[in-house]
Amino acid sequence: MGPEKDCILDIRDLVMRFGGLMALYRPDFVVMRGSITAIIGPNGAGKTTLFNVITGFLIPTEGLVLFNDKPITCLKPHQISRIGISRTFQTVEIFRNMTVLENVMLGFHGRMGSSFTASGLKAPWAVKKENLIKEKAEGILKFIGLSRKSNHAADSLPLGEQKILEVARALACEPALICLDEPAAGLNETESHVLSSLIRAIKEKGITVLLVEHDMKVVMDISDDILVLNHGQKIAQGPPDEIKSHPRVIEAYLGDE
Amino acid sequence: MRLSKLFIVVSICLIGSGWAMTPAIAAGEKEAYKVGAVFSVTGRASFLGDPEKKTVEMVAEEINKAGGINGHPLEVIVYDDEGDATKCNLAVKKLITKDKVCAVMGPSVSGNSIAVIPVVEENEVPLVSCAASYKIVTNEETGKPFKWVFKTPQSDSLAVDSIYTHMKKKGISKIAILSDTTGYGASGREELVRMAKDFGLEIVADETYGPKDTDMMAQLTKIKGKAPQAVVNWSIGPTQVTILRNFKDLAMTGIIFYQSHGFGSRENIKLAAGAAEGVFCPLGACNIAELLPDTHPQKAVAMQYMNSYAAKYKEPLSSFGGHGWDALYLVVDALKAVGCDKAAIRDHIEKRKGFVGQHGVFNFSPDDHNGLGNDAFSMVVVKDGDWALAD
Amino acid sequence: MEQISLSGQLLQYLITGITIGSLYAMVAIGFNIIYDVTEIINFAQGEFVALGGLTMASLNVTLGIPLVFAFCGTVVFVTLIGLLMDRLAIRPIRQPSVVTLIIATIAVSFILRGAAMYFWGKDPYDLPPFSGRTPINILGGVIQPQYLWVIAFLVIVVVLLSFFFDRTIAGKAMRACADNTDAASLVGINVNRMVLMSFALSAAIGAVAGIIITPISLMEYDRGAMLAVKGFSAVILGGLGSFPGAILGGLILGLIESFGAGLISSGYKDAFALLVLLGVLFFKPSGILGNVEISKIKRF
Amino acid sequence: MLRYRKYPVLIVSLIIAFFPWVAAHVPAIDHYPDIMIFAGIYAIITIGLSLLMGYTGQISLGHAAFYGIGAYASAIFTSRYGWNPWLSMLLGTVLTSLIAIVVGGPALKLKGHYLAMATLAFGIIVFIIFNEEAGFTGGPDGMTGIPGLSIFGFKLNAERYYYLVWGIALLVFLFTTNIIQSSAGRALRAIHSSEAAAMAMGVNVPGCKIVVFAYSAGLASLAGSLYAHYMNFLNPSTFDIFFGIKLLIMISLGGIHYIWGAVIGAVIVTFLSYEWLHYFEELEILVYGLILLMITVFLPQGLAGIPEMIKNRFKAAP
Repeated sequence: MGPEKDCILDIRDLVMRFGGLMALYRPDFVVMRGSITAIIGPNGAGKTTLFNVITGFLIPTEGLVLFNDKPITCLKPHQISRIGISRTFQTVEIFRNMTVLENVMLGFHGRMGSSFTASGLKAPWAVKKENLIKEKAEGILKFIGLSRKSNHAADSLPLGEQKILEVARALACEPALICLDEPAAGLNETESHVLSSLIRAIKEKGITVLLVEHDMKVVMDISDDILVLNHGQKIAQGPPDEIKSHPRVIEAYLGDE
Repeated sequence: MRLSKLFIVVSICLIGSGWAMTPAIAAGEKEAYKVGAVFSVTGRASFLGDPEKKTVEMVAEEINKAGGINGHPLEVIVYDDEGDATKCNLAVKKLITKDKVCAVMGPSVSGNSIAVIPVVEENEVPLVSCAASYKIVTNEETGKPFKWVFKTPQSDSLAVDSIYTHMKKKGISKIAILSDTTGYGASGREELVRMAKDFGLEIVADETYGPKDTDMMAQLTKIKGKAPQAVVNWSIGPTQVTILRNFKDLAMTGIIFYQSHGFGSRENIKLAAGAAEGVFCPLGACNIAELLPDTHPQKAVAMQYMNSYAAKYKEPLSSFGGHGWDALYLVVDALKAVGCDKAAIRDHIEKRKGFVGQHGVFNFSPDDHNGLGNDAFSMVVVKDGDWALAD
Repeated sequence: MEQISLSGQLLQYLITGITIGSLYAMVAIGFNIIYDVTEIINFAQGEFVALGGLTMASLNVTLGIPLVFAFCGTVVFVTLIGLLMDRLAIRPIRQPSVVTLIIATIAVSFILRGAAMYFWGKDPYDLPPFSGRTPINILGGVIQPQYLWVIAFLVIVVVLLSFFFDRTIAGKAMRACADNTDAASLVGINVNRMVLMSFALSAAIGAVAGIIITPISLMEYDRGAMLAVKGFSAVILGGLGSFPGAILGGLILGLIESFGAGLISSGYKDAFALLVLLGVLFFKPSGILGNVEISKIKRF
Repeated sequence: MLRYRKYPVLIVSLIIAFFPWVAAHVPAIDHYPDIMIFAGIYAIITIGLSLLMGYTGQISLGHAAFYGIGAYASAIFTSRYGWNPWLSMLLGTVLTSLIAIVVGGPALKLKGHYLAMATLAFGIIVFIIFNEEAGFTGGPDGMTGIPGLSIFGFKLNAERYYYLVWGIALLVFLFTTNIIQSSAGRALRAIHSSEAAAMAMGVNVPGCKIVVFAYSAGLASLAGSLYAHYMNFLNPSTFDIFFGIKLLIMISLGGIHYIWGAVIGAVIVTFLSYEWLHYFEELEILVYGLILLMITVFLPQGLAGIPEMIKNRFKAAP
């Protein structure tokens, strides 16, 4: 076993079955604190399923997910979010009925949202919290560079900015681990470049990043560690240079084409 | 900016609605006597309100054609409560405070009549209800009638009384009852259950069905299994016809079928397509005017009403229109005697004896604000597709 | 009078339940046809049934047109109403959501009910049964010939519909629309025309249901609301969008009502049916034969 | 959308406060305050319903049942057990909210048409119980003898009742608006937009839905109690499914995404059905249908959405 304190997420003996379909079969791995870890693999390899298990959207058939050495497999998604894992979605899931700023403000809900009664009565502490949330949300928008659009309707943004807004919202949960599901999908070259530097900046803030991505350029560029899945099983894990030349990875990708 | 806009909008609305509702006043006549009415012209209970409205409008026309009441034209204002208690409450209030009527007729349904008792008692306006429940004219706390409330329909207990008396005569002791889940069915059912003991009748089955149900085979089959000697059905609308057909299909021969007075329309006999033969039901005079002997006190008024209704509306009258007739003529009778003085109208009606109406001869008293006796119903039987007096 | 045995009673409940259930099933099929193509629950479906019965009464009884011609005339007339409904009320809606569409179809049902009251009045109408009123006795139970007609027409409708959906181009196109509207329009299917056709079809089925039930229960202008609620229950019970589900749901509903009224309490018979429905919704939300995966890709 | 607009609230409150005085001087509308009492009662329900349906995106066709449970709770506690009306009102509201939590738990897992059907079924079952349990509810004929309300020994007549109802409506309005403008309200709108994303952001989605459902049910119950003590009479047909649909009509006419709309819709539909549509007599239902259809086709955002629509029209114009 490596130094325990450096491991933020530990996946053990995980099995996920949908009826007769085996979506995940024991892809054991660990994510190091402060790293950028990428999960790659052909379509249907089980990447998003793995994300859904980690973030509590799916309950695994067998196995454990340990976050900071504590099992989280039985927690609900909102509880997992509150203990420090936040995520984005493969298909953009911004709140279209809100402004950009409100989207980010919602991210703070889990940690500092006030109750119905307190909100309804406009209790002084609720008002104070609300102002604090707004200040922090504006800070995050500045960090990701969307400040000038903070009062725009969220669904008026171009796709690239919507994806960045989703990242901003996930940051608002003040996570220790952020899971990004194909953040670069649908982005053009300039936009993915912006995204890459944004992910690096997030790492520099001390937040661990776990991402699923198809864009190999982005993956190879930013990752510290790469996990390769195929048919729900782990076929390789290692730093980018090693993965690039791994025979099973090449086989899996070519075989899939 | 926003403020001024709002005020403009609001004032336009107010002025607009004021304009639309300024009543046209006919000049050069004696002031009209205004009588209000709240009937369930549409909705669940339109079988009551619709003939009532048609009747009072026809009667008012006739009275005005004949020169009005002591020279005063009669103005009847009818509102539709659609069977809804809230609407009924508002309509009665409107009649009292806005239209300033001398008296109010209706409401058509018992529930709504009970609902507006507090309103007329507080405003001291006479109300002549067209609904049947005894609760309308009996304050359950004191056992006495409410001061300002009268009603023209026979209480359900009178109809039950006449059915049960008829059963005793036929030597029946084991019966089954059926009713629909509307207010009409439920209050009939309550009386049927309550009075059965007094007549020594055993109720072996007590079944209900919805007013829009398509079929009552299940209920009748259950009754068939209990083998009663007679069945009483208390409902209104198409179900009372459907149930007769189901009854016939199940070949429940040997069981005598009684319907409530709600069956009192020849249309029902026709719709039953033969299944109504031999069905008994208690009816008021206006349904069977031509069957009555010439000596019958109500023969004249009943014939006159029946003929003019058929002439004007080209449809057979239902017994419920008669309640409207009775209510309006009672009020007109009082107006003729005392004019538009609410308290005097109330006192006049309370003292009125021997008033010949469609549904009986009314004898009111301070203890009886309905004024009808056991003779208000005659038992009839369906014979060769028409009514016949039963023995 | 001869006593009726318990088995005779049970048989009678079964017969009654199946007959009424067949009616509910027919209304439910109407719901499903429109839902599959448009994802709209058409609360005016019950009005089609009432219109069918009333129109038939006018054509057959009042005008004396022979049964078969009056039948066809009625179906054509109600189908036209269905077409108009789509053109005038549903298609113009620009921002459909569940609530807007529920409101819109309720609005149409109000309009149809008001119009029916205007033309037919409030009295019930009768139709002579297709083949007399002599009841048939079987094992202590009684069957009106018209009951058999109700069941027969359910079978006919089902057979015709499966032929239509499996063998004709229009039917296949409609099924494609039901599976995936976007994909259907990509392969050149005129989705608007399919929506129109779905309204026509379910109006026609509603009219048939109205015609065959009127000789049993009479028909009046405001019968539709209750039938719509029962049909909607049957649809959800069986599984929204599933045709076998609609039939099964309708029959189950009819049987619960009939056995509930006969064996437990007639006042609570509707409540029993709805309690079973709630139970199914809570424990198997997609309905008895509904498909969870399909319900996920539907918008509503 | 999120600015706290003090002035409009103040102005409308003043209009409502002075309306009885104005109406008393205009003969044509001097009975309008009577109707406004009911409009106020309905507004209390529709405000909660707007939060549930417009903001959280959960359909309910069963709120007539909660309205009825509140009304009957008040009526039964006071007239059969002789409890204090205010206490009965409070107990009724708590009881109704508890029932809503029990029903909402499983029901709110459903979506769209399924949720609509579940709430509709619940509404019909409760209606049947009102009808059948005549021992408690008086059956279809209804129950009488429900006492009116009084404050410090002053009996509330119609005029005072007007101020009571609208005062409560104003408080409810402010409370609900505050919720919407805070993080809790944001969470509700998030649920409407994407449940998955809301969960991922730490929103307890099932919990929030149940709380809102219970809150709106409690408001309906409160309105029911106010109705019962004002009418001194109840019968089941007041609480049938048609009323549930009417509530739906109120909020969509007013504009489902605006709390303002809920109030406007309640007032307009109340006047339509109790006053203005009388002129059409038999054809009332047809006119109702036409109005509704016009709204869904031409004003999908409802009346409260008109300003927004005009703004967008101007923006769209070159």
